[in-house]
Amino acid sequence: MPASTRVVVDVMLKPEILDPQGQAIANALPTLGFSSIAAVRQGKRFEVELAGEATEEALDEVRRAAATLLANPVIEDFEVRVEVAQ
Amino acid sequence: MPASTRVVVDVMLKPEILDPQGQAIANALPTLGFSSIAAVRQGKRFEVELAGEATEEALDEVRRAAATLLANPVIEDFEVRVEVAQ
Amino acid sequence: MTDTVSQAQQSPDAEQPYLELGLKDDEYARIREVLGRRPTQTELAMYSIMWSEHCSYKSSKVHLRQFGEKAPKTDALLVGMGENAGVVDVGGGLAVTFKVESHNHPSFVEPYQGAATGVGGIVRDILTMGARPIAVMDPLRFGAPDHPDTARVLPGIVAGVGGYGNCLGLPNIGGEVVFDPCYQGNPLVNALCVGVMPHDRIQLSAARGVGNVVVLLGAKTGRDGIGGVSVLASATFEEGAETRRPSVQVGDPFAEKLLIESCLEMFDRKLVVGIQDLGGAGLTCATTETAAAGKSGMRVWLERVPLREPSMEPHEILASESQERMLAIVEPSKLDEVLALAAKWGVIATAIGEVTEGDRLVITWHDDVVVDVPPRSLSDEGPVYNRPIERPGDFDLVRADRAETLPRPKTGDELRETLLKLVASPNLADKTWVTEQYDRYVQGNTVLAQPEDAGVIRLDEETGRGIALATDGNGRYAKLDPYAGAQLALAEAYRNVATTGAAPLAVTNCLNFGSPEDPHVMWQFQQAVTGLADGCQQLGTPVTGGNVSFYNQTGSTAIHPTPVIGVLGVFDDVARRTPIGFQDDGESLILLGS
Amino acid sequence: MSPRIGVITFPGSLDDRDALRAVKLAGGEPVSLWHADADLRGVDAVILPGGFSYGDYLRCGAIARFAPAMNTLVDAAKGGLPVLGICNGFQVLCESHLLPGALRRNHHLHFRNRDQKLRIESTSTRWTQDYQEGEEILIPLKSGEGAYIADEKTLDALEAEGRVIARYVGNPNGSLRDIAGISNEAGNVVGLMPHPEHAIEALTGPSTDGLGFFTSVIRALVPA
Ligand SMILES: Nc1ncnc2c1ncn2[C@@H]1O[C@H](COP(=O)(O)OP(=O)(O)O)[C@@H](O)[C@H]1O
Repeated sequence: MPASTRVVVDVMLKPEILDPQGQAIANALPTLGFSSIAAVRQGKRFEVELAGEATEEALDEVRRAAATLLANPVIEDFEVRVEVAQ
Repeated sequence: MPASTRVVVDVMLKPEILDPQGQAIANALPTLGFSSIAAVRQGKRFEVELAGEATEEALDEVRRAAATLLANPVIEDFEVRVEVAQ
Repeated sequence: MTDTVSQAQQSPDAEQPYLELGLKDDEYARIREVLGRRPTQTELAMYSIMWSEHCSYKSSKVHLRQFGEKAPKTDALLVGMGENAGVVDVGGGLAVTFKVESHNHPSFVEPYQGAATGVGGIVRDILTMGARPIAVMDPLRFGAPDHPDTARVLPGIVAGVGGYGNCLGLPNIGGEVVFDPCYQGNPLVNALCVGVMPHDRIQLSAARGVGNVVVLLGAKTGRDGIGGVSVLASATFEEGAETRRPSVQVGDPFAEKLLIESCLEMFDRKLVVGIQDLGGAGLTCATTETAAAGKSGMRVWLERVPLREPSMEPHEILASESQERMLAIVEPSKLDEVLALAAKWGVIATAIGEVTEGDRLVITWHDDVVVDVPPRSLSDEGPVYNRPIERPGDFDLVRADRAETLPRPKTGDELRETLLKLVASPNLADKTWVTEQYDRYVQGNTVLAQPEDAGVIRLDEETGRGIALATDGNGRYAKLDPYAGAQLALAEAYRNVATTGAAPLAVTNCLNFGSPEDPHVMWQFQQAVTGLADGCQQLGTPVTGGNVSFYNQTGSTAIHPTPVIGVLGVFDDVARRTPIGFQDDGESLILLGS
Repeated sequence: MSPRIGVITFPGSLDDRDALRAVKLAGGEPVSLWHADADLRGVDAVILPGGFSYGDYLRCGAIARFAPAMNTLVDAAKGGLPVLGICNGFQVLCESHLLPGALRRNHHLHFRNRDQKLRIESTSTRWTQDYQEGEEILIPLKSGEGAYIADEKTLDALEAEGRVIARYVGNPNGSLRDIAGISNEAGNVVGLMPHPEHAIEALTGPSTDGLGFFTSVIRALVPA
């Protein structure tokens, strides 16, 4: 049923931008005994619930919201995905 | 090639927990002209790069890191996924 | 299905989980007597909350009376103990209200949110009186600095205090950071807020005026922090218990900021008859207390309460501790203006009830009556205990180890070593790591803040009228002698205020103790309260409000008795303030006292 | 007549009253503006104050930039209206693309409030002309997301065009090239992370060094 469709927007810092949060985590890992992790980057995940069905127009609107509001294109990249509820 | 395997940890507030961030966004959307979005929840996305291959042990370690460091189990749920680079 | 009053009448013998809700046999019997029937599930939840130690002060009440009985004569007191916070006249047509409260247990469970919502709660207490909150302080106690629990809770608590206060725009003008192993499993997070208002803006909580509308302002209601009450869910509903579990309260300082601005505008325009914040006991406390204070009845349509989770049951709605909410009593002719004003600030406002004739609080859920109680029975006529008191058996032993018997440094080298040890000790070390995380400048009236011993805030830009505030407490002194320990804390805060140049005027306190069911703890409590009341009487400064936090212990081991005392002083002109640092070369040092 | 200087209050603005006070002390006429009102009431300059607009939960300034008042302001700023964004206001200016770059979480991840020394690098903007080039001033810094970032090209351009208006002396937050404030090309729009409006009275601030920003714009608006 399309009504339960959830749209996910992932926002990550552009690779060339320093990520102090990810770095702080990566630095803490070895002292906590986690040795198989080489690097961590921290971004945001938005779960967007549509008012109606996941039509192309609705998704377009999410993309516009992502580009203007949820992400700052100066420093961040984003990705919009439709996730069908299990 | 397994070396480029990326593990993603999605962290979201538990559904019953107040999400002031998502709410602030959702409240702003209608005045910005985005009407097809009913609700938004904001969480975190971590992109974890493994030092070696994505063995079961390595993933277990990521899960443990997620439970202790990346997520706050008192208020957050997390999900660990392996993402194969395109 | 929802338990209604008529069901309660039809099934008088239905079993009820009152013990699990923390009510004793005789307390339950009294509820049945008051109602003339068994309580409904929702009523039971309400009594269990309102008759809890936290809300009813049932163990402390008999002792706290001393603050009133021994209160020194003063013309400054405009609103005394009993309202949400006392109000004092500071001259120039201005009134000040201040109070300190604890949020210890929530901060151990979830340090950031626990501390943040602690700040949020005390700020609403101050707002409720009609005041604009103008500053906060945060007396904190942690376990040993090198203990893993301290590493877990300290950064979160400091970030939470800062996160909430900074986002609200309240300067942090002081506090304490004390380490002692006795707080390892039970850190103390006390938060103080102070606010100012013109005399004619003082608000009271009474719901008066039959036909007046009861308006709920602020956040939607969710399953936040309905701790003990979740027993009801699990006792009544086998399935789905998972989704009904209570959750940690998450603070939304932005919502609170909007609530503050909208309420202040309502006060200025004289739109509300009465107002009450929603604190620990949520709607239960707000509806019963406002009705009881107004000596009136109240009718509430509970299904009108905006919910975050639509599946919530009546008892959950009434017990919810969702933050950032207020209850206002409004004349019908002013309702539209109130709703419009709330909308301007983006605050949800909903008429959920009205003030009625008589003295019953009647709450319906859709078409069913789920609550029909005399409000006073919940708010004012709860149980009162005179708990057993016993001086701890090891008291003399503890005191045998006197300061005079400790080895003293004798040589220059030993003196040097002692000094270095002192300077490096966490309790005396620099607190910049903490205080840098707090905004001390916002509002532009901070005259003194860290590293001073008291914070000073200007109230009036024209005249320079202002106030000074200090909080102090020393659990080790209080353990050695709770009576003198409380007085020492009072004296220190009093001196810290006086040395800035302000005239001390009023006292608030947060009494952090172990379990009141332990006679030794109860003795410490009684001693500390007596010491504080006697001290205030001698100094001529009344206690205007405060908070008791019991059950601060790990297993059966209580924390040191920790009365934290806040003193408020007044300046005619803050330009006269004296900072602690030397101001110029060649100044003389004079020791006062012996 | 003294110039009328507006301060826009957004939901969650905190230092708006302080900015109004600073305008008054500097000799201007303070005018309160409301975010939902597209009318700027004919003011001669605008200050975007500090605070946490909309809680700043998403990104600082991200939601505020869509306010009706901002729509008007963006056009007016492009037309030369002097605009100063302080702290959150700086973030709003970046989000509105009136200034390049962005402000990121402090590198140490903590909110930091300290009396911060700055060096004034450019006195050719509407908001800095009352300072001396190279002058060091002490004003409060208080922010959690105060680290200025931009790509190398942008940073080089800012430096080449003299648009870095102030630098930190002792970098408190990981700002690239110690940048504390920048201006647009025309010099009418300035963003500054620390708070000059909290250094205008000896009684309440670490100095009165902040007054210069406000007297500068007033002098720019009232030619001698
Ligand atoms: N938790 C805190 N919050 C705000 N200010 C604090 C806190 N802890 C300490 N301070 C401030 O830091 C300064 C130094 O504290 P402290 O070393 O405890 O001083 P003292 O020993 O003189 O009481 C004081 O101004 C105090 O108010």
